[in-house]
Amino acid sequence: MITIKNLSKRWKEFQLKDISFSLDKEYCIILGPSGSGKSVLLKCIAGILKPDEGNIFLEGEEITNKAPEDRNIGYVPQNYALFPHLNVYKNIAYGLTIKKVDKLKIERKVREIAEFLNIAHLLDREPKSLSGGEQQRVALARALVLEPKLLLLDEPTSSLDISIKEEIIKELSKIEIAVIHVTHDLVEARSLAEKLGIFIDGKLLEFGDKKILDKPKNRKVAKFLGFNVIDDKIVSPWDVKVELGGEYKVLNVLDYGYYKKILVDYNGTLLKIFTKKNISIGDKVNVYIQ
Amino acid sequence: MITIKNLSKRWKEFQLKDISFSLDKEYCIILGPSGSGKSVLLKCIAGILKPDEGNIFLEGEEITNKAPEDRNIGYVPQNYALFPHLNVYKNIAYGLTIKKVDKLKIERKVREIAEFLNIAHLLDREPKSLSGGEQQRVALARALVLEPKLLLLDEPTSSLDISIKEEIIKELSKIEIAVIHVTHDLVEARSLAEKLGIFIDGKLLEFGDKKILDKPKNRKVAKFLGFNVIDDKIVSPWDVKVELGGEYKVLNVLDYGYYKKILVDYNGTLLKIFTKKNISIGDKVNVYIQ
Amino acid sequence: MDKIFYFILSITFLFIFLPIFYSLTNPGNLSYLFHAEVLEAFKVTILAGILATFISLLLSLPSAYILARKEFKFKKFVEGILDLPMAIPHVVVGIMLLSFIYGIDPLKELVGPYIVDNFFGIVLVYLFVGLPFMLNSLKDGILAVDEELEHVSRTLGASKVKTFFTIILPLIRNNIITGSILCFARGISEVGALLVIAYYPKTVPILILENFNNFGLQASKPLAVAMIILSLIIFIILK
Amino acid sequence: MDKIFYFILSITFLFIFLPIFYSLTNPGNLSYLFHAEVLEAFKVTILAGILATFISLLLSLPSAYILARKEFKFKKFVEGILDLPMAIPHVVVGIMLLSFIYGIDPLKELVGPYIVDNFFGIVLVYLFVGLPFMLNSLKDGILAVDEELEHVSRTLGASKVKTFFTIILPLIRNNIITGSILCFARGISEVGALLVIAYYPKTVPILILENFNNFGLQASKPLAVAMIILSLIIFIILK
Repeated sequence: MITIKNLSKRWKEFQLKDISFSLDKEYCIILGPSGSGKSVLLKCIAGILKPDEGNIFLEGEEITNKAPEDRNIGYVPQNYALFPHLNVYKNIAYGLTIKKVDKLKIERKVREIAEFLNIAHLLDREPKSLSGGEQQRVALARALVLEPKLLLLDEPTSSLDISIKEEIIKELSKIEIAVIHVTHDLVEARSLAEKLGIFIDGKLLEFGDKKILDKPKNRKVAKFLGFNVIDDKIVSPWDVKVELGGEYKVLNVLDYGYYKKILVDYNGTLLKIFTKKNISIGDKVNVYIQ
Repeated sequence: MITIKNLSKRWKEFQLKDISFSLDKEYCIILGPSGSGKSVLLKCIAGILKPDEGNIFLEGEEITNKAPEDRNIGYVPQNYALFPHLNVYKNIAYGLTIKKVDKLKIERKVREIAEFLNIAHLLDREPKSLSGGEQQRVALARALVLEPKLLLLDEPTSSLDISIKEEIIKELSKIEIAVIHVTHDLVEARSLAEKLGIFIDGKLLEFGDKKILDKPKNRKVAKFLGFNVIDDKIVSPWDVKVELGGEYKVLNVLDYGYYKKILVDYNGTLLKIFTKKNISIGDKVNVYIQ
Repeated sequence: MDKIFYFILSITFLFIFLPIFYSLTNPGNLSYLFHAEVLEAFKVTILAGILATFISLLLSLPSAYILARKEFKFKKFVEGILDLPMAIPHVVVGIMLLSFIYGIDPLKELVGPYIVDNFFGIVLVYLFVGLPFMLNSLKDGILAVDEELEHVSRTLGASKVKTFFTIILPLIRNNIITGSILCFARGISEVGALLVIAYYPKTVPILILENFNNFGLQASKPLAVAMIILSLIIFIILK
Repeated sequence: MDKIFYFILSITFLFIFLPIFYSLTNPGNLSYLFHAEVLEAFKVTILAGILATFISLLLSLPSAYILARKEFKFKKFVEGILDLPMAIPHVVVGIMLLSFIYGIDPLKELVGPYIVDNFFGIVLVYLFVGLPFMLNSLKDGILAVDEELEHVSRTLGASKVKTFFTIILPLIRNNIITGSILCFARGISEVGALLVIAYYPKTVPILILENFNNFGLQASKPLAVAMIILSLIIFIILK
């Protein structure tokens, strides 16, 4: 179990403000806009940055000031950070070698984790010859082989193509230890979250289960999730009905194939509506907010 | 009107193979996977690269070997390429200044185009102080102010956040000259295309109106667009019905909020299905292909 | 670990800093700096430096553009040769230039009289040793200019030449300044090659050496301090 | 435009290439290279170069790590000072080091006897002028190593020291080689500072200068060519 208490940190242009939450052996997604400093949270938990204030407990023990090498927390940064001078096998074995584990045992464990993540065929390759998705799996394997108490993932799919991204999400869903995974990707959040936190401007505005995504209470969160905020009410774009003919002007239409996202000038506010109707830019429409 | 005839070009690791198409005053989207060399096509049309074979005609006149400065074709590269030593006004005015247009006329034209693209308030700013979306508008203005016969856009929204992307799509939909816009983004294609070409591995596999997106005939194109190809038939993921209980295993579930994308092991092929049902990884299902 | 590393950094720093600091605070008799021979040496050094830097700039601008933008056979070889003057020992540069000019008859008749113990000999040496610094600085600058800027400029109606002057030149302004300073500084500190080619007219480093040989350490100090200060000024501009 | 630019590049290339090429093809009497004094000069030059490079590496590894990874007050100033030896004229370096050592009494007694006309005086000069090249090369190397690699290594159980040796050192291997070569090459080409501090034991550039002064151009050619070839070898390894 990991518990974060009143964590604050300023680092470069980012900051964390009074973050508190607690987590069992769950898959926790921290969702927030890109560039909002979610990585700083992970770096504090990993021990790479020292918090300005607050405490971190791992399985009951305070680890706030422990060196990263004494925490047994897995960390996978956004760029994977594979060691370029070591092949895939040696990358995965790195932590075990440092711990002077017996060679045969290293070999067995590396093969096991490589098979679990479908990279057994890559063990002799150099990191730079791997695709983004393969690199991500190797970085995961390198962290998981040490059986960490907690795994930290920093935007693990942000630089991957959509189909590779889906495969990585599949691999991640197999992990059974506690995970904190920061991302700005809603699909990732919906697909993986057992616990979910929403992080905006350095604050953890909501924390709980993933229903938050469908029924946000906080207005900042609602806006970030793409909801309309009209007369202080939070309205999903699916809950606005639209009809051709009326007084409101359609400013923009994005065609997502199965449905369209239309943006309507509703008495000066921009109203987002999802619809399957055939509406074009410049049309006049009527809207019904439910 | 622009006509491309049997254009071929090898450049770096990319190549164009025998591309032919013709375009009126239309908005044409060339859609293809990222990194497939679509930019090479634009560079040939702009005159930056010389084709190995083939001809290019603009309004009846052959321009294949003309210098870029004599073509009057607007070009907006992927990174916008604003001149960093000139402010926004001077960036937009650059082409007119080169042509030694009268100062007052330059001033009038720059203000006109800046208002058209909602960047009139940015004219005194330096390019590096602008956001990505603002830079994109300035780059558009700089090209459009010369009233080119054709505008070339290279992945104009690929590095923008989703909401800025939607705004840029809105601006682009206002352009009324001939446009060739290359992208790998399906929403962009659906939202803007009057004509549409599909570009895979250096070849233009389909060219026509945007119905191609819903009814692809070529199997490579279908795969790129996310369709299933089963027993040589092209099937939309919406046209596969799924039910809990059955013999096929669910390998992955991506939760897009309004619907789920599920991947099913269907006799060894990976079947993509869109559904609103609540299905999880590992479930066994039955599928009905329509 | 950090403490030991900081300690070694301090030693390294003091090793460089203390001699410089000591020299600056013990400059000897500074009034010597106003002797006619000193002023003359400074004039020769600086004029030769400026002339060599100017020629170097004229040669390097087009050369750097080609090296940065074009591919051609043996490009690596050409770039290697152009870097060589940085690697050849200073005295050897002198011997090399001298034996080349005096070894080829038409060259000997044409430029020979203007080299040995001549102002233009100094310029020649400065140019030879300073050119790679200018060239590399400009090349780095042009490489850092996104080629798409040139492409866009062309599609906006500017010719190649126009694009070079309106886009490239303003964008590599800092590299031109850096390159000029490096080229100038490398030139005026040269002594080995000048001992071979042009002892006269005396440059400042030659005069320092002469004073040291004839009158000892104390006599050469004020000039050395003046040169350190000149280097410092150049250096501060550069940073 | 391209044609004119290519033409100027050719001139620039020939200006550097022809003297080098001419010297290499007209080396004079090469048997002189096997005289005892020549072999002795090469021995002194190379040994002093290796020793200075080695000390420079030991000082630079920790210093470069701190400069690349840590922020501290006056860091810019420290970096500026550490670059200075590249900007100070060669003769002035000699005057400066000499007046520093002889100006401070305990230093004079301690190291004074080992400096003037002494092998260790040569090493001192080589170290002073070569250090910035080593330091900058290593600093560039460490800066190019993504800091996240160190972070990950720590979370995988490696201490700071362990991470330095298992991640940083192997990744900057090429920079260590480049830095060593640059430092060595800068050292062995020095002549100005040696004329002040240590004329004896004679290094190769000093011997070339002596031969030129006593016996003229022809006598100094073979040694000059040998040094060019040595520089070329160093240079080719470097590329």
